[in-house]
Amino acid sequence: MIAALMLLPLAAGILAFIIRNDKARRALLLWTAKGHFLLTALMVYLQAAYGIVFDLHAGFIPALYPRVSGAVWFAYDALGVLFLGITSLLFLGASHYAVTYLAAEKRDPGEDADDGFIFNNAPEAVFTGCLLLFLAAMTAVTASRHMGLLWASVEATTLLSAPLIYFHRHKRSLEATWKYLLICSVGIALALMGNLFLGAAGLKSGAGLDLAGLLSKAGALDKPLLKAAFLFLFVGYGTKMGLSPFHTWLPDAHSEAPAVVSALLSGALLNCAFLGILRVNSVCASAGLAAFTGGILILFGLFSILTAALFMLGQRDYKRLLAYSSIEHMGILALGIGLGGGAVFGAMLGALSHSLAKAGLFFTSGVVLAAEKTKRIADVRGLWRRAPRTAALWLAGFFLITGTPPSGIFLAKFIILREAVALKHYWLAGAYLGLLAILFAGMASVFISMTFGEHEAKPGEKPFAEPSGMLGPAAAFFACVILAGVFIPGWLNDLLAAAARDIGGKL
Amino acid sequence: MEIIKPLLQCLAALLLSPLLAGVINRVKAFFSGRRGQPLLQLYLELYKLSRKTPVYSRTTTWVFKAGPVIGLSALLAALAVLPFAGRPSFLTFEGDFIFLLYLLGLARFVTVLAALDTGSAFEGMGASREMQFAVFAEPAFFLGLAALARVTGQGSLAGMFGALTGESWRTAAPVLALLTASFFIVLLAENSRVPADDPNTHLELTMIHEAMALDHSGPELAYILYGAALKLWLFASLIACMVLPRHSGSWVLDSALFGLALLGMAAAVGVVESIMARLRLTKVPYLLITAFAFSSLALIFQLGR
Amino acid sequence: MLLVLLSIVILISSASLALCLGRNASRAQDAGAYGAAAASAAGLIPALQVLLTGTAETISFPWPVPLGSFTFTLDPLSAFFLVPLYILTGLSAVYGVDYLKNYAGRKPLGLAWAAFNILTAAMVLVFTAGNAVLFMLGWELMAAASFLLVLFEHEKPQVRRAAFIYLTAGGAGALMLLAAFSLLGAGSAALDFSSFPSPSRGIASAVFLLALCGFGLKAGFIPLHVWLPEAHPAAPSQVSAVMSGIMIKTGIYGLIRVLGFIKPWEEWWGWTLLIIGAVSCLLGALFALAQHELKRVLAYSSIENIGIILLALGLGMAGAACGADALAGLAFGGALLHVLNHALFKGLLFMGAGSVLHGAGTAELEALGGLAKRMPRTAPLFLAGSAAACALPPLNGFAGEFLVYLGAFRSLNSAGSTAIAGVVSGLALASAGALAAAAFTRAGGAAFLGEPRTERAAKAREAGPLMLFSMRALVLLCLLCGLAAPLLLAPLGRAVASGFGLSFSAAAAGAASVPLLYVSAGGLLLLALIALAAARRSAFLGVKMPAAGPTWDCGYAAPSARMQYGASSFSQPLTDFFQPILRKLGQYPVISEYFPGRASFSSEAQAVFFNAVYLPAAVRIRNLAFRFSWLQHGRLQLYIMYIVVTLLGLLLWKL
Amino acid sequence: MHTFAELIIVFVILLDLALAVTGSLSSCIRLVALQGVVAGLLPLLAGSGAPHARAVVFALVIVTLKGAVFPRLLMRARDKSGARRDVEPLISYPASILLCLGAFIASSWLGSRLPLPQAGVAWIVPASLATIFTGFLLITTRSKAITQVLGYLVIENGIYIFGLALFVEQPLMVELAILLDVFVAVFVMGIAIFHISREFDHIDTAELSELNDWRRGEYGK
Repeated sequence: MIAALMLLPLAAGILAFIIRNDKARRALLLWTAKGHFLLTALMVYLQAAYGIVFDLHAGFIPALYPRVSGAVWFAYDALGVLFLGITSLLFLGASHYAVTYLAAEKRDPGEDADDGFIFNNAPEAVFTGCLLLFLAAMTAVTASRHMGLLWASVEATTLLSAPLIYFHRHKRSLEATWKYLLICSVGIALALMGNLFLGAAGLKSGAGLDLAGLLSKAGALDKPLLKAAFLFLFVGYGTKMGLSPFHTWLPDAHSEAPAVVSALLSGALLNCAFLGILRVNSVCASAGLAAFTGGILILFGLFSILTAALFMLGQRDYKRLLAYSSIEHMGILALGIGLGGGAVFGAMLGALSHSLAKAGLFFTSGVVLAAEKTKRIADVRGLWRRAPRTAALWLAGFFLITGTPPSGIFLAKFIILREAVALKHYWLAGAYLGLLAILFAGMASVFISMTFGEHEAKPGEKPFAEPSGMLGPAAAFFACVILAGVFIPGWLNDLLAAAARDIGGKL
Repeated sequence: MEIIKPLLQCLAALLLSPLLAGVINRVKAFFSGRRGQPLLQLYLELYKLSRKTPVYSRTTTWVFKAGPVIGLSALLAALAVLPFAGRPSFLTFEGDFIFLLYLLGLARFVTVLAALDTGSAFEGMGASREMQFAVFAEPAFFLGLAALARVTGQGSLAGMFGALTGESWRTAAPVLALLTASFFIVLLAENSRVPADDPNTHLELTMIHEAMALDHSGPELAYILYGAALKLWLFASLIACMVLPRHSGSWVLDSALFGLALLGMAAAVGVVESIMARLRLTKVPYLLITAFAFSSLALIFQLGR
Repeated sequence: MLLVLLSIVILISSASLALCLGRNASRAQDAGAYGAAAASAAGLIPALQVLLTGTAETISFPWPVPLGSFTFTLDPLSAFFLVPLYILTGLSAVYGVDYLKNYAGRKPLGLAWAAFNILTAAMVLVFTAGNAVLFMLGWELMAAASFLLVLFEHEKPQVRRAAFIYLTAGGAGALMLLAAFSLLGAGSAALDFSSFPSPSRGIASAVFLLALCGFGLKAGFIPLHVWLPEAHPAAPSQVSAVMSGIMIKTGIYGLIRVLGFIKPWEEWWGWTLLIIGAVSCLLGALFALAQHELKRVLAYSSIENIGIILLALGLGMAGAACGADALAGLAFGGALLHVLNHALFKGLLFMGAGSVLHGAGTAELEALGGLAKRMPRTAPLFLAGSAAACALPPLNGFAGEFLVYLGAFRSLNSAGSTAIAGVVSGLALASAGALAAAAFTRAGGAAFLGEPRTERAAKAREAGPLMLFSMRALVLLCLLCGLAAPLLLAPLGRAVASGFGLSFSAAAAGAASVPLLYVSAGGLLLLALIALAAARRSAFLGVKMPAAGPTWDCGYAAPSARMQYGASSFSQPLTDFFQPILRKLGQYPVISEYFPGRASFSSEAQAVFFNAVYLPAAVRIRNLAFRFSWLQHGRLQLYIMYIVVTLLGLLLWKL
Repeated sequence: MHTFAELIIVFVILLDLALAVTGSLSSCIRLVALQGVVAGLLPLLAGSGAPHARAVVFALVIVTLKGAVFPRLLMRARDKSGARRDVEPLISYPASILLCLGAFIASSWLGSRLPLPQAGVAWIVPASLATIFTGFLLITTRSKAITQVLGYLVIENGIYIFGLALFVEQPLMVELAILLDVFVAVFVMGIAIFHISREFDHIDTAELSELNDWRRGEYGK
């Protein structure tokens, strides 16, 4: 089952490089996404209903190296399933969006609003292929039960997403790609160092690097080395996750990539990196270092929110604005994990809701970009007139992402706040609320000014036909977020709770 | 008999209130060495006006006509609350002076609206000033009543004045004196008397109450003049109740004394009008603030005791 | 109780219907308005029933959301807020049908109606929610729906600005409420109101302050009022009526609810409320006096009235802390009664202002005048509403304030600080009343009386029949509530008992019933006297035909509309006196020649608090953010340095 | 054998210092290559007894890559880009040296806090950390894209020292991981540099700062 999950996008990705026909390739993308989602759903169902646990021993790989016997390489616990579900769902939406988007780009690559040159887009085959391989890599991240494999998969996601960011092939996207590549590679190198420290911490007890071994022998791990391992892994994966001050690549990459890629980066990739931190965090928690890791997570979580607040005020580019909002939410998630207890559940709910809401917003931003041909906030006025449905979604997305109920994000923020208060971290709660207020104000002014008012027609502007294929996924995601705010079905609640338990939280 | 008494008191007020204006005019005439109008001049004027055919401006609407009617009614209703010689009238209840205060407010409200309905610069000016002074007069009046309530421990006007005895003057003389002064200033201002206003001129620099009635004629003007007389009666009787705390127990005697005191009040107003010059308009608020200061001082004294 | 839920269902379904029918304006209007009216009718029954019987009802369903449960509570306090809610929204909806006709085709009326009905449903939810998550759901839905309504005329930049301020204020307030509920429910598993444990003293004070600010941002007392005078004028008038009449009262309701969770009260809480209330009612009335736009006048008057309510609450709490139950009960009763009364007369006034806007196309006082002739049916209704707003007997505004006065005078005979509280509140009430009277005579006079100042005012047309119907109904209710105030005492007592405590209502009932009875008698007497005086006047006039002429202008025979006193000149003596507070901006002509040529004069009331406090603060925060913006300067080397330095720092610090 | 390994470690540290002061781009490339080769030999010498055959093969692969293939690729990239031949440091060389020394001190302190369970070879942790920080130094204080790749390779060397010295017997995934990492460094970044030089005519990263949020001069009003 797990093999199928990973091999399906892998094979499809390779196939995508070969297929010549655009339509066939798009269909391949769409059907792979659907197949992946179905498989995921089936697995969740089997796991939830019948308790069947799928795992993948590395038995079929020739025993080239001696290794710890019985180590499971890939398997799904609740946490992995949750993140797999998010990724798969997101990819399903993204594939629908991408098909419409690619067709539109093929017809008219469009020109850059600021510099006025025609985009020289990358070949569609490369884009689609990388997209599918990216999915495969993310699936591997969620499935990894081995820190080394996890690391390798995260590295693979970096490599595979770089060409996606570079889709438009112009100066700015190149700059963004370069920064993304270098900063994330540095991060990933640090994470590798962290893995080595982790291995060193377990050398004496023979814990190895697979999670089961680490967790079972957590008590015997070498504490100073474990701490060092955590710090390195935290900084390393934190870079990829976009925690401040390691977030610097994020606004650039998100603003320059096509909207669908931004959505996947923000909604899925950041979560994958987050998963890395969660894994090592749970090892540390089992080793009795919960206070140590919690403090760091809280500190950087709050700092990320602060950074986002500072940069969202007076932001000039709406895609960058969304990127900073992602930083904010990553900060909130880190805060939730750091607080522990009930807040972990909130963080899990937050991760789910944020991914959907942010992906929906990025999808919508893609349509806004198509309608207005600019990413500058000041140049978009009266979207309501030009593209009413887009504007409605844009506004809805704003309310959802800022945590206006009914929204899963609202519940997440509230639960985390409640835990902070219950733990008597009053200053923390106060700072958290103050920053949220600033963020709210910053976003509100942007969304109001973009959505409302009179639309000023630019010279040579044609009426804009809103593409349903691009708006549909956004609407569906928003609906899911709203639903998560008013009705959390039993199975989802159980899944979130189980995921929270995997990290060490309790309800 | 006990039911008749308030009726008689009100009747007295209704009949005697125009007399006060006559007394004031006679005192002023005496001071300036003139013979002056007859004492009953206002009665005559009221009679004359009630028989006149009014002239209405084409600008005006029903508001203009309703003003005097409602204004007079409010003052009449106020009589039902007003104690007479420290004795209750028809309506005596805890907080009745608030009701009284707001009835006066109603009268002012409709008068001002009626004035504005004419669209005249002069009447607008008068209305504007009326509202301005009210903003200062009302708190002063209110604080004074609060101090009085604190002195007497009573919640209604009749209760307060009924509880006010010579003993109170002995124990709380400064407070009561301050209050009397404050009320007297409010009386002068509210009844368009010198030094706040000059009822005899229509010069625009002084115009307050008089200006508001410039366009009214016939029965409406009669209503307004009669209302003004009632208002003077009202304030004067409050002060009279305060300075005349001794209750003999005999209703007739008390009432007679009270009537004399009212005439004395009118005479005092006349004296003030004769010996003082009108203040510059911009200074009038300060006069009222003085009243406010008196009232607050009284209250602070009383709260500190 | 079920009917209340039914009303929510009706509202939501009619909202979706209106949204779906959006293309057909008149059908969308019908769907929205009839839905709202039907919901009002359905909801009023249980609300009145609870008020009359005094029994609280609770319904609870599980809600698969963490910390949440569908717990609805309908106790007399909720019912006391629900009654004006249903009355006002129902009448506003009827009013809106005529009012919005002008906009058909130009504006998405389906959306407007959907937002209106959602707003109503959300307010019902707020008043009945028995669970913090449910409460916040209603609270934020209310904010979002009203935000959309404020943006009804979003083409105007000032409207967008107003909406931004409103949204931000709402967002900040909601965050504070979340904090307050977190503190309250820190020890309990669920966040049902009934399960909140009794907090420690320090926590209780923190909850009080958070709730004060959080709810205050909605209620709009000074200095948290900045959104109110911007947002209320921006919304369509029937929405302004609902926002001003009911929506800001959700803040009061919430505050009362939270106060119920954190007993016993500290005395300084009462004092805080008292002082904020006094400042709000004084400054609110003063600012109202300086405004140039009718709806802004009304908005500031709402601040004044919220101040009165808060003042009464504060007086009551200060009294309760000293054990003066009767005083506290009177003040609490006054506060609640004023909630009801304000909803009625302010709804009426906003509808009146809407009719002016509808008929003359503008609500700028200096552009109006003489509307009593052009809109003869609206004028008396508006002026009656003004009289009620000035708390003049026999209308309803007086009854509530009278109770507060009674409480204030009760306190005079107690010792020490309570007496001072009474004096302060009475004084604030009296002064604010005088200022409000000035503001309303000015507004009513400038708009309706005298000669029209502009062409538009001269061509104003009367409001539609449905608009008039709603306003008449409200006037009738104002008069009824004024005259029949003693009958309201029993339900009021139940509301006080459920909101504050049984001891207060019991103590106050005796103290209030007799005076209120007398007040009603006085009101009736007044009406009788008016009738008598009017009859007497007719008798005087007899068969004489009054003559008509120009206005007597002391001999000037050709008065023109430009010469009459305008709104600015009317208030000029007072606004000049209070210039240090009002800080009006203006240009005055300086006459330096013997024969001066053209001169111009202008004055502008500025939003003092916003310009003096909030704007500089916002600019400062933004500048601070910009100051740090070099951190994201685009240079890769430094980006990587952040990582290294942080890593090194962490290693050195944590190992 | 351990003495020999320790000598190599000292040599690696000396190479770090040399990197910090070298101004010529080609010398830099050579020094990095040399460091890679030396570090690559380390696992063969650090283990006890005869090295595993697999380890020998791996070491040879690494040595070939780092010693021969990468330098050649990087030299070609340097020639193609037509950039100036020095590294264009953003800070002076003495400052670089000082920072490098500071990194050593911090690393040795950290090393003392992190005792390895198998204290076979001394100074492994400090040397590897120091090398990592030197790599960072190259990335953050040199202006060219190519030096940033070099810096990345140096970081890689540092990790390699730590990893392979530690896991001689149980390499687990480490070798594959390092290969992957190196692959990133050279091939992907190489492609990126190729694109950069095509778009920007040269590979000075100062050009690559168009994407920013700096509101220069917009505050204080």
